[in-house]
Amino acid sequence: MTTRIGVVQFPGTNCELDVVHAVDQLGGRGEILFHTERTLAGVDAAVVPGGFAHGDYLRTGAIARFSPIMEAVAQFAAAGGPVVGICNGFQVLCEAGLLPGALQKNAGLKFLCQTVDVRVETAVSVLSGAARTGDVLRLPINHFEGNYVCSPETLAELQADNRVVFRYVDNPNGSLDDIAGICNEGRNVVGLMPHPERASDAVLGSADGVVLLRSLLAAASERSVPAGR
Amino acid sequence: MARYEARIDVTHLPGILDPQGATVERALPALGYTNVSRISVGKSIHLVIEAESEAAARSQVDEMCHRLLANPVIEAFEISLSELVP
Amino acid sequence: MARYEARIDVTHLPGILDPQGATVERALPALGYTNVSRISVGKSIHLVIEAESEAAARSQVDEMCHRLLANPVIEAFEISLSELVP
Amino acid sequence: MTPIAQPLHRQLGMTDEELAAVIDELGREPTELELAMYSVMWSEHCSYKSSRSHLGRLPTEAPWVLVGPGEGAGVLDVGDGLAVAIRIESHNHPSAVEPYQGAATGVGGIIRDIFSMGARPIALMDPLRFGPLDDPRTRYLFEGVVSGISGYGNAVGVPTVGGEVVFDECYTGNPLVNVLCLGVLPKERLVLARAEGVGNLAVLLGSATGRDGIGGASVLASAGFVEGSETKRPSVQVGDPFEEKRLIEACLELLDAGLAIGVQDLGAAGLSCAASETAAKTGAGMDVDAARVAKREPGMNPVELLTSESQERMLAIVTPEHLDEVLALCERWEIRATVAGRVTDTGRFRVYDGYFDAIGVPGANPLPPLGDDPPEVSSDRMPVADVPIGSLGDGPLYHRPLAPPADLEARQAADPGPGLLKRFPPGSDLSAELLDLLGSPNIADKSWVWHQYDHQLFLNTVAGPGGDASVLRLKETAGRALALSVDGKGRFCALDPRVGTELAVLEAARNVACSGARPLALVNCLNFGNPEHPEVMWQFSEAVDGMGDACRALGIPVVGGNVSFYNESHGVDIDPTPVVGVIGLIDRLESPPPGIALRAGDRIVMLGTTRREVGGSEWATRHGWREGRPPAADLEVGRLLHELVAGLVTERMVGGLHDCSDGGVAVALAEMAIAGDVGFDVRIGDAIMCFSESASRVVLSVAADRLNEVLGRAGSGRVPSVILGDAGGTDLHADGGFHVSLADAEHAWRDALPSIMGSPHDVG
Ligand SMILES: Nc1ncnc2c1ncn2[C@@H]1O[C@H](COP(=O)(O)OP(=O)(O)O)[C@@H](O)[C@H]1O
Ligand SMILES: [Mg+2]
Repeated sequence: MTTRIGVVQFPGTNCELDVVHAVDQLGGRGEILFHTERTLAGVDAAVVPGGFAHGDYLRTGAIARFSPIMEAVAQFAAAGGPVVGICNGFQVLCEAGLLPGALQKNAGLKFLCQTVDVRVETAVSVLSGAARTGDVLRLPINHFEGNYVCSPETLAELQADNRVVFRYVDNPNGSLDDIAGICNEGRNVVGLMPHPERASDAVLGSADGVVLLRSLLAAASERSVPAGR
Repeated sequence: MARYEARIDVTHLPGILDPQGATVERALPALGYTNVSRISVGKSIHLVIEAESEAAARSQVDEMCHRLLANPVIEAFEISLSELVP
Repeated sequence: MARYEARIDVTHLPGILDPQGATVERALPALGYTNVSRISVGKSIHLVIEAESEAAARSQVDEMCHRLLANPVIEAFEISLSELVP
Repeated sequence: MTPIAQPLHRQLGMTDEELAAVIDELGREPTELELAMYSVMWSEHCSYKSSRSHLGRLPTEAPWVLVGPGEGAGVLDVGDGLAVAIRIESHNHPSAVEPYQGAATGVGGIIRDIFSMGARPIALMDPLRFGPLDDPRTRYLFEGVVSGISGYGNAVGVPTVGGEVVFDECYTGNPLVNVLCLGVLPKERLVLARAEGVGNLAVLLGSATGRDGIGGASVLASAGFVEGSETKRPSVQVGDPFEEKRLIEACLELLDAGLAIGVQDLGAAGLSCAASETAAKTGAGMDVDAARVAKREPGMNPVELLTSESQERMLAIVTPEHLDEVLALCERWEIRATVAGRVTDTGRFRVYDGYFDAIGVPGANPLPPLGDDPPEVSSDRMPVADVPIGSLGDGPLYHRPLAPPADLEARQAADPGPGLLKRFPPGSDLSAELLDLLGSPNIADKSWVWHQYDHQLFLNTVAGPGGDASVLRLKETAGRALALSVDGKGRFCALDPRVGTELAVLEAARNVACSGARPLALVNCLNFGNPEHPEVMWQFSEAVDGMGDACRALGIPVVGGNVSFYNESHGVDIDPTPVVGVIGLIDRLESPPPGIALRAGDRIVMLGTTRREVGGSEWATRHGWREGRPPAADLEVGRLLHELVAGLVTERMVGGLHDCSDGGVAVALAEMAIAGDVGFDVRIGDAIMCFSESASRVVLSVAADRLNEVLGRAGSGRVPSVILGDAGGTDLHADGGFHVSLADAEHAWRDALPSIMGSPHDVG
């Protein structure tokens, strides 16, 4: 029984087919969920992929988070379902309040498309369960707004609860505390700026994203939250 | 029903760094401006709203800012209203 | 030397497309706001400038807008100044 | 002081003769709208009136060519039921007025050409030309153009996988922004924009129509260009990549579902061009109702609505039965869709204002914008324009006079070789020369540019920017892949446009061969000066012949092109700058091509012959020499080299390879060393031999145990080869030439652009 990964598509989203392709390659089944849908059609996990939902106008994710599908995603997340936001998807999850903080313009005020080293800071999350803490992965980033910010209180919480899932080895965008990805308290909602699906095949230069996608597929097939720390 | 023009000035919350402002500030001396400081770059949103009263208009715009037009996590906003006389 | 706080409201020149404004406007009805129109999204820049006089401050800010802060080809800007009393 | 008012046709850039031809065509004085339409459709930009008589000399055919020049894009059969569409276009003048939006709308325009053929756009490339970067205005233009391509291309969701940047004083007042787009489609979905079937509807899709670029094509592309001139500013168009992204999805779905007979993009001359062209191709007729066009601003009249160049608009030809489905599909994608035209059998293009609703044409009719008063609707309206449908499309044809520049022979005779040799006699230390070349913006690392571009979307990019050709796998096929390279050789063309163009074709084809591909086709963007100058038309004619000869010799058909004239500022023409894009096919891609990296322990071999050719070279130019002859372009030698190299790569006989171009073999070696993070020890010869830009050379990194096999293959392939030395250590050492550390070389090459562009820039 193949694991079904729902991939949300807003107008302006552009990485949805890449995520579907990468998931399918790993034996799962990617399914597009259009933003006007009100249910997740029974998928085992939801991915909010990269792109420019609603053109990133006003603020990244600002308009997308009001789409009907996002209510379904929020309920799914509240019930412990695995939810991952990649790049623009991370921005949407922050705007939707499923993850704390926000992402603003890169410190260099330039769009950045390059492959960077990302350290796995905890293996306890739906996107890092199959990885080892301390692993350094070569992952592509592709964003203008990847500069994570949050209040000092929020940062303290994230650090105390070990909810910073990924850090840049060499901070490319000014992100607070080198943060590349975080998770919620339940550790079933993860957002990150790097693109695991773009590192899912050696012929593209790196396959380091595979371990993350496998983690998601595993978490999805259990449809349960990893316990403890 | 009256029509009001609203100007919303969206700025960064104190303590939240402002990459655009910082970059402009860095650039100015090279252009010969050494007497300028505390630059911040935010958004300015203009819109026209129909409402019973200025108070009604203001409270709706305020709600729109909280929900959509600004992000309270990183941004502050200031609303100024003026009635449009047809 | 006096110090002035400047607010620069950067908007689109009339007739120049404003995709952000148009997109926000399209999104509002879904959020239950049907009484809002003519939305435009521009930039708002705040800065502090030292100058001999308000006139001097204004003319420098105006020059800065032309050179750096705004794009006169597609943007209009409006400057408001207020003296900072220490 | 204000100039005396010109007659309308001249204000619109039309000559008295052209007006006479219009009157002759119509048998009466044209209406204002008709005059506006003819002026744009007959402009150089739309009608190719100066170039058409030459372009016929290009070879355009091959068994795998499905669509050649003349349509929205060229289309090629790449096997496994898949086809690719490819096209390149210039957006030079708009980018000089407003770099960000000029470049952004250039990207948007070329993408529409591709998906109007039914192809999904999957890649962009951006050959760019600017003046020297020490000028603040140039830095502003460079930064703005790159941001515009990044801002639009990334957001619309089409990766930019490669390009070119050249800095030369001749482009200071007139930068060049060319953009190439590639799309893929199932062979059977290939559609050509055709308005067939009387009663079928022309549905206008996308943005509301504003006053953008009214007459923009004629104003910006066909009139001599004066930097920063106020009068052009109202013509600046703003791009909306989000609208375009939704248009791509909606149009491809329309075609997939068989709901549209064809889709046509609105470009120069806007609705009048799109609507008349689609119908002219079938000899049918077309009625358009201006009142049905969604307006962005109050008070727009039919002239503005029919000639506006507002971006992100398409025209779909649909049958009345399908209309409701079409409107529903567009609503799903939040795309505005209104029936603005109707196919007739009149053979005429007629424009009305407030007619369709009266005669009962179905479809949505958008509300007029605030403060507008819609025209009175009536069935006995007279058309505001009524012209033979073909006449807009077939503009005048000019055979402009040709003459080589008076100083050409003198310039060619002045070979910089002897002078440079005097300065750098054999045995002089060339280390500083090498570092200077590596730091030259023309040669230095371009990652400052392409790190701003999404070059990975769609998971196709096997080799992105940074090497010779870019390589894209075709996931839909059994392991096939495409190789792409864009190249232009303006400096060589200035000295000999025919040879310079041959060298550009050779280099693009050579880059493609370095990835193991065989060339399929070529597209070109011909950037030239003022065609009313006989020297420019001579350069143009020579360039066309050079391209034709090179393409015939290499067996590459030309499947599309674009001509950009009037690239001049203050009366001075740019150097002739034909830019070519060559696309090649790799039948079976098991693993990524070797790339340009040198491998420690390998032997270094050069294929081809180095001659003492420094005329027009980067090295000579840096020393102030712009004279001499370009390197010889032996097309047969090139063909043999490309076949050999492609074979060596597909059979995985080399560890790394790089073509020799700007800066000669010394720079090629340095780039390979930096990429491989290893030094080398070689023997090249004197300064001339190090920096000569002789054509048709490739440097190979070969494992010692493969050396004899490779040399043997070269011999039997009738390609000269020479062993230059060995890869290893941490120094770049050429016997009796240069000796620099890998670190210094890398620093010079990597930091050049970032250190110049580091901080944001002044409009100047
Ligand atoms: N404007 C640009 N956009 C994207 N990539 C670029 C651009 N300019 C240069 N590049 C990339 O940098 C690399 C070097 O460019 P170039 O020196 O022109 O290569 P070559 O000499 O092999 O033609 C190429 O891979 C090219 O794709
Ligand atoms: Mg080149």
